[in-house]
Amino acid sequence: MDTSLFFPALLTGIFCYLGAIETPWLFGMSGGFYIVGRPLVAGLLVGLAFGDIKSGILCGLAVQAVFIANLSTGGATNSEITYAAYGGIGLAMATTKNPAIAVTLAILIGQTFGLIFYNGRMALYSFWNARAEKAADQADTRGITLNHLVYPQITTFILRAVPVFLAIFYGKGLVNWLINSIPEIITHIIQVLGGVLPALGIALLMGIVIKNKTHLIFFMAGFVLLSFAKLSMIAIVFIAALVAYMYYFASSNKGTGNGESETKEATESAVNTDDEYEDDDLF
Amino acid sequence: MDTSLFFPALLTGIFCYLGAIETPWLFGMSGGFYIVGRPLVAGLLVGLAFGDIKSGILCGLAVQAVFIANLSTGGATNSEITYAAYGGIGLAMATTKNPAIAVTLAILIGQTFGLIFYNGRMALYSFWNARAEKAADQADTRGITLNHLVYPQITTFILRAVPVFLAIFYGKGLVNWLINSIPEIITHIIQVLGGVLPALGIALLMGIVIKNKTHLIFFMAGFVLLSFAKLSMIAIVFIAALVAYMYYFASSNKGTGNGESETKEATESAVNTDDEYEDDDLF
Amino acid sequence: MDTSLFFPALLTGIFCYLGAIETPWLFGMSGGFYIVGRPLVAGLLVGLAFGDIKSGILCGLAVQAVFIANLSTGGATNSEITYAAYGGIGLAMATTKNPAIAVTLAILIGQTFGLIFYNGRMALYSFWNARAEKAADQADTRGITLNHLVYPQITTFILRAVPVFLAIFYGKGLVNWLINSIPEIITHIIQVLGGVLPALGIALLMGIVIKNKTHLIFFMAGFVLLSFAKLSMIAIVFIAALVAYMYYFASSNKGTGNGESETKEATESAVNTDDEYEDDDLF
Amino acid sequence: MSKSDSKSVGQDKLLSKHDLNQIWYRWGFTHLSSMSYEKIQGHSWAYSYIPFANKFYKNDIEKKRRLLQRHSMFYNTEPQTGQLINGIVASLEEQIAMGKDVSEEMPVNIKTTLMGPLAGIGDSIIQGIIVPILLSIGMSLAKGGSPLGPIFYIVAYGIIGPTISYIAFHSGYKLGVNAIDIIVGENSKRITDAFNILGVMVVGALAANTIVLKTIAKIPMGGKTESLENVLNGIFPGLLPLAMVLLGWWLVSSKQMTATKVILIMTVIVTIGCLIGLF
Amino acid sequence: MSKSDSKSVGQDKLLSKHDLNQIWYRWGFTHLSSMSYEKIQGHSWAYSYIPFANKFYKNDIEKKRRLLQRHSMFYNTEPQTGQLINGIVASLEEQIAMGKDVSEEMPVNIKTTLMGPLAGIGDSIIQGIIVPILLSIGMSLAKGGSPLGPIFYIVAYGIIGPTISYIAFHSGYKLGVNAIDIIVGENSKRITDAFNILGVMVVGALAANTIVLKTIAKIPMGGKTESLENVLNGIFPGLLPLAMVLLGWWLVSSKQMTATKVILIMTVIVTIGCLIGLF
Amino acid sequence: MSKSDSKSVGQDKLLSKHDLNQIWYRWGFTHLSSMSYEKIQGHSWAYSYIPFANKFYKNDIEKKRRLLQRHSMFYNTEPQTGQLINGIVASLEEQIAMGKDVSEEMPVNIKTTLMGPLAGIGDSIIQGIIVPILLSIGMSLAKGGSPLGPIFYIVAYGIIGPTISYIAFHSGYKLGVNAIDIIVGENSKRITDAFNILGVMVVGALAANTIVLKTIAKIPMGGKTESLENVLNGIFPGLLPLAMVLLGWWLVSSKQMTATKVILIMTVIVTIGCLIGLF
Ligand SMILES: OC[C@H]1O[C@H](O)[C@@H](O)[C@@H](O)[C@@H]1O
Ligand SMILES: OC[C@H]1O[C@H](O)[C@@H](O)[C@@H](O)[C@@H]1O
Ligand SMILES: OC[C@H]1O[C@H](O)[C@@H](O)[C@@H](O)[C@@H]1O
Repeated sequence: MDTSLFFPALLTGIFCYLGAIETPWLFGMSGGFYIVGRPLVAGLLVGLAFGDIKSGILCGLAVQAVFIANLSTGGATNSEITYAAYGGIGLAMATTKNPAIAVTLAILIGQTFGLIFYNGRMALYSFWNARAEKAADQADTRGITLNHLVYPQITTFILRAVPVFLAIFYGKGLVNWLINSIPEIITHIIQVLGGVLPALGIALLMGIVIKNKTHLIFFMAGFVLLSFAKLSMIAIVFIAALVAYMYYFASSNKGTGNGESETKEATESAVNTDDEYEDDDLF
Repeated sequence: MDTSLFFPALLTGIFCYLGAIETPWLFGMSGGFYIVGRPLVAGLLVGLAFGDIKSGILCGLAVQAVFIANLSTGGATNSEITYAAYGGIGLAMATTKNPAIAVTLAILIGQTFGLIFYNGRMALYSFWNARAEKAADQADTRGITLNHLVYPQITTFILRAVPVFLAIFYGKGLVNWLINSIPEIITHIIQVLGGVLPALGIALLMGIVIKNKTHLIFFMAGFVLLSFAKLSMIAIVFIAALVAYMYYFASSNKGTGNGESETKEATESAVNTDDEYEDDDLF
Repeated sequence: MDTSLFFPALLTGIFCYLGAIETPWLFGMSGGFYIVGRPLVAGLLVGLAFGDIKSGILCGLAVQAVFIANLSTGGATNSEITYAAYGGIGLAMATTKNPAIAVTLAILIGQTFGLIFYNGRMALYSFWNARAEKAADQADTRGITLNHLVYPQITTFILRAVPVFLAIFYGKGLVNWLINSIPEIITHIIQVLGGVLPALGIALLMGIVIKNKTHLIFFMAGFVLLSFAKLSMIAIVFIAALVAYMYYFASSNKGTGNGESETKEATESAVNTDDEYEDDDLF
Repeated sequence: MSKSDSKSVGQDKLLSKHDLNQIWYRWGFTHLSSMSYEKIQGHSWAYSYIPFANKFYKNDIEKKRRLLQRHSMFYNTEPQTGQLINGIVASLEEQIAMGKDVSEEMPVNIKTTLMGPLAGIGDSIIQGIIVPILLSIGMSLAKGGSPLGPIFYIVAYGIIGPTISYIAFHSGYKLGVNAIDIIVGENSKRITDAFNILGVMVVGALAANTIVLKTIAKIPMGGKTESLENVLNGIFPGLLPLAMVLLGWWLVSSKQMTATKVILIMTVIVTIGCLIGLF
Repeated sequence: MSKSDSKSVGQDKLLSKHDLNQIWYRWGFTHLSSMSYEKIQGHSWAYSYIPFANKFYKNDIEKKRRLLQRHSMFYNTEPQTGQLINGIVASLEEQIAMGKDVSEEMPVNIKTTLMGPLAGIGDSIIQGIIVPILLSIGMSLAKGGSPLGPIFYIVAYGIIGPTISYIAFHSGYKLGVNAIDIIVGENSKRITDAFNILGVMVVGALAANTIVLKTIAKIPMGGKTESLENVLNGIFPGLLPLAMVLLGWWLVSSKQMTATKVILIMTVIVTIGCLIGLF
Repeated sequence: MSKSDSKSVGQDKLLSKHDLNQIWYRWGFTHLSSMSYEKIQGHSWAYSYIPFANKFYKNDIEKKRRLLQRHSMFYNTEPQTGQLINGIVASLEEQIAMGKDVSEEMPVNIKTTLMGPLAGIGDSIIQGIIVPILLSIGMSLAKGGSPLGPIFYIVAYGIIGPTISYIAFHSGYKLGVNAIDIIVGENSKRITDAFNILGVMVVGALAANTIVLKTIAKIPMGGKTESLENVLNGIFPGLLPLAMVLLGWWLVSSKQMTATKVILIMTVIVTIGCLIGLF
């Protein structure tokens, strides 16, 4: 064991807790999950912890590419990005500082231990939820605070900071062994997989935004503007905004302003006369 | 006469028959006119026949560029692409194997002999048609088969395979003489004309798709996306699909789904009350 | 005084009069303000006057860039482009022939003396207007001609040709002194300002065309197509025409032609029945 | 009366999978095998219905005669997408053969009504979009003489063409007369219009991609001479090809000229241009 | 009562081709020759109608006076596209001179109604689209000092400007009051809106094309320093010009500032930026 | 009865700026601090209302109990954009506490009605557009290991996230129940649809930008071998990534597969592809 690893490993563990989706301290998700939880930021923070910012950022950059389309909706996620980021980058920094190793480890951790711990923690929280509910039933505000905030956060801290710390502090040997003994084809497969993984997040996003199969046309247009026309994401956002505005404009059946009222009038007078019609029926 | 030319010339003649618009054997136009009839494919086939695939393909490529917008609508065509392809490429392969010669010959053949043979054959077929009609009137199914399929195909075979075979087998001298004696300016003019010829096919296509002069705006947009923005045809198809979808979307007067029914309702209730109105009139 | 400057300076003064917004002689604004008044054209003309076309055009090019979005609406203008062009280019040609000097002088003249002379002249013209009005009241057509055309043009000629001539003929020393004594930072600031000045003209144009804040979306799309996609202005005009056509198409509430009449029918029958409704009320 | 209605009465189907496929591929192979300007694809219908006639009307020579006769008239459409009509008519002829309440004029009317619209949309999609795009890909793969180019095209169109034909036929058969609403109804008008827009844009791109016309003239520019082509490319790349195609379109559509006349005019322009050193 | 109606009664025309052209070019030459903020183009109307007045009202001094008077009021529009109004008014004055049932207020009303909309659309098309585009082409041709640049511009605008003017005038005259429906009707609103969209996009491109503002600051980046301009270009090319023009637009439209004030503010920003080493 | 109506009767406001901000930031900090699949954000509501309960219901334990109870139910939305709902509910709870005519079910109904739509639009804007774009900018700035990349991202999202949260909450409070019309009304449907279109296009670009899959196979081409990747790039750059994402989408949306299953399938494909020398 390399005792100089103690503080870096500890800090990385704490960061892994602070970047968790359930951490409140940095204005909830805004500063936690969405900032500290991003591998790009993790690279900087772990780099600072290990005193080698440049290597940290290079690892973060590589890992971020894999998880750029990470998605968390309805509480479910496609990869445990925080464990992946801090576990992967942390272990890589403790060993070879090689970004490719960071990516491999991040994928392994994110898609296995990470998801297991994540779902385990979700299950455990039901226990605190039940107690919080009871507290609410009894108008026990202290109970709510304890069971909504204090106990769950202790749980999370234990489930995140501790294993990540231990993994980095004690895992060096294992990782070195892995690096040396894993056949090259496996590393290659994992690398290729890293390129493909964002496809899942994007597929999930498509599931959210594509309401109608014909809208795949817009997806293809966006794809083509980047892949063929080599436009940047920002440029495409503006072009997409134009298209969206045109869609909005066309979705109304108003003409040029007064048309709207016209149609409304038509509908209304039709309705009026409809009433009239019913009245007529009465006589 | 170069007897080694016999089989290549014969095969080229047969291909020229198989690529004809009226050939049934390769699932009609699908495999005939649209595949074997294309100069690009002709290049490969003639190349195989002459045992020099590469030169064949290079000739095919050059000739294809001239006829890429070849159009056959309502039975009429702007150039006889099959005679042009097999005559031009075949004669070039029999002499200099020079793509520019292939283009020159293809244009000469396609726009003169080709069109004459094509229209001659169309006229001849009226004869078989009359007999097929009589057969139908007499419920003579064998007569239909003979006059719709067998006799016309023999006609076509004679009109295509034979002259192309003869031209290649005996034409070598003539072509060599032409190559040597045609003044350079004529070759230059034909070359320039080859670049301009696709404009006709495209003009005819425009005649089909442009229903409204203002739609020239879409034509110009497509032109500009290729010529200025250097996008590929495929990319432009996707962008055009987006535009077409927006056009489709805007062409309805439905709002966002339920709008459609609303308007329908308005119309219907208006119609109802219209009926009512007439009923009222009665009393 | 350099007497060889006499004719070039005189010609430049006359051009400055001919390019004025109020000059009639070249079919009004069409040939005057919009042609002779443009710095690009001024470069050619002053170059001819000074016998050095190339330097003239290079100066004109540089000055044009600053004033490309010059705008004159409702009689008001953001820079006095004609004084700027002929004053700036003329003085530069009389001294260093340096385009950067031409730009500096053009900005100084255009934004100070130019605007003052412009507004002064506008005020003076009210005097002639009053007399023209009186002439009209008396059906005095000669009076109209004199006060609408003759006197105002004499005024303008004096206010434009004379000062520009004098400035160039006598200004050489002053300009040389300015060039040598102005601190570099000032020149730098004026140069930067030259790059920024078109922003004002464009902002004024935006004020005219943007009727609705959401239309900034179209502005951004145009901006992005040039700055990110590096398309030329001409290409963007065609793309913008497509967008505008789609907007026009969507702005109608007609379906695909017959839809329009449908909606109209709905409205009309609704109106009919509305009348009916009122009739019913009467009984 | 809709096909599904009538089918619910008594016997439901007459044509076996094999009968249907026979009608499909007989047309698929021979649609243009006796094409003249007089009949174009007319007789291919009679030919497609020979097995049908022999099977269902073998005892009723008069009906057989009428069947073959009514399918010997002038007919023309895009033969691949147009299989939709063949499918619809197959469903109607099946009804007629079963003695359902479908008049014998019905198939004829449907053929004459639908062949025009389907020719327009079919030609522009196949000859205006699919074929040129596959060819341009094939041509770029064939650079340097690689057989990959033609092979790509053969495989690609070899799959697309027959697939369109097959799907069109079977959709037509399944929908029967209902297909007509879909083809000539309000929404179909909108869809066709949208496809036209797609077509127009692609054809615009095609023009820029395929027409080649360069000037070799030089113009004086700041002392030295400069190639006019470079100057034009700086302003509007492809201006000459554009001018040519717009001219062609104007001659074809506004002046109603034939293709041959337009070729002549273009040849004259090119010749003069070459002689005066422009091209 | 529409012009065509009234014309069918009795005499049909009064103005010869020459009379009309006189009205057209008198305006075309002198529209702004006595411009003040008070009247702007007002007197050019009276001047245009001098030959008309002398010809048709030579015996009726009162009518002549009224004619010249009603055409001496404040008037302002884009003078080239605005010839449409001159055309309409010419047709009305012709009616009046023929003694048809057209009130003398009519031309005045039409002038005041239409001058605003036509100024808006005319200015944005001419000053916002045509002139800057022709200038940018001319500027690219003028690189290196070639006279081709200015000559191109002179020829191009020299054709476009007077052509617009001529067509606008004669369309206005031909349509007469009917033109009003076309100009202020429902469909014209849609067309104007569409032109505005076109204008907005082109102006956006113009902003990107013409405003130049670069930062010369350097920022530390991974040990070395890197030019901030490069970094910005990697994220958003033209961000500084965009910021400037949006600021300008905001000051002009939301803060209702005058052009001079905006120039002052920009000068202050540029000065400070230069002094602190930003620009 | 609209909020403004009721407010015009008697006392107008109960919540101080400080009360409101407390509700806002208590949610802002702890929205997910006890997240389970069972309740997700449910208890954060109760926690947010503790000071409110203690202040306004300190003497009415029953009301306090009901308040905390009704805010302990399952709840889930995008927590930042979703603050709109927290704002609306705050305005309703204020009404209830003031004894206005607002039923206690109202806040509950509003929460269940709005949480779904706001989750959809919020997730796609934040996770689908804002975060990936800021990250891709940050990543390009971080090239070579520069801290500028992560710092840019931290600052940018650090401003955007809380700002959205703040504006959403206060708009919700200001609009009160009127916000509902705006959120679920006809026009809002149109706006949401338009945002979806924006989202779909950006996600398409995101797919092209982030998924990496290259083939290392070689194919024979005119004698020599040529990299298949180059050939594909000539035809359709990004074809393999596109195929992958379309496969993923099809599995997720049509086959209703879980994310884990999709990962397994992708792993299998990648493994086989690597073993046969394709990737
Ligand atoms: O889908 C709404 C919401 O659900 C959960 O709370 C989390 O997954 C969030 O990230 C998400 O925004
Ligand atoms: O136009 C319809 C149809 O007409 C003829 O049959 C041929 O020219 C075909 O190529 C074309 O598709
Ligand atoms: O705005 C209309 C019109 O007003 C004045 O006459 C001048 O500024 C013209 O340039 C402008 O076109």
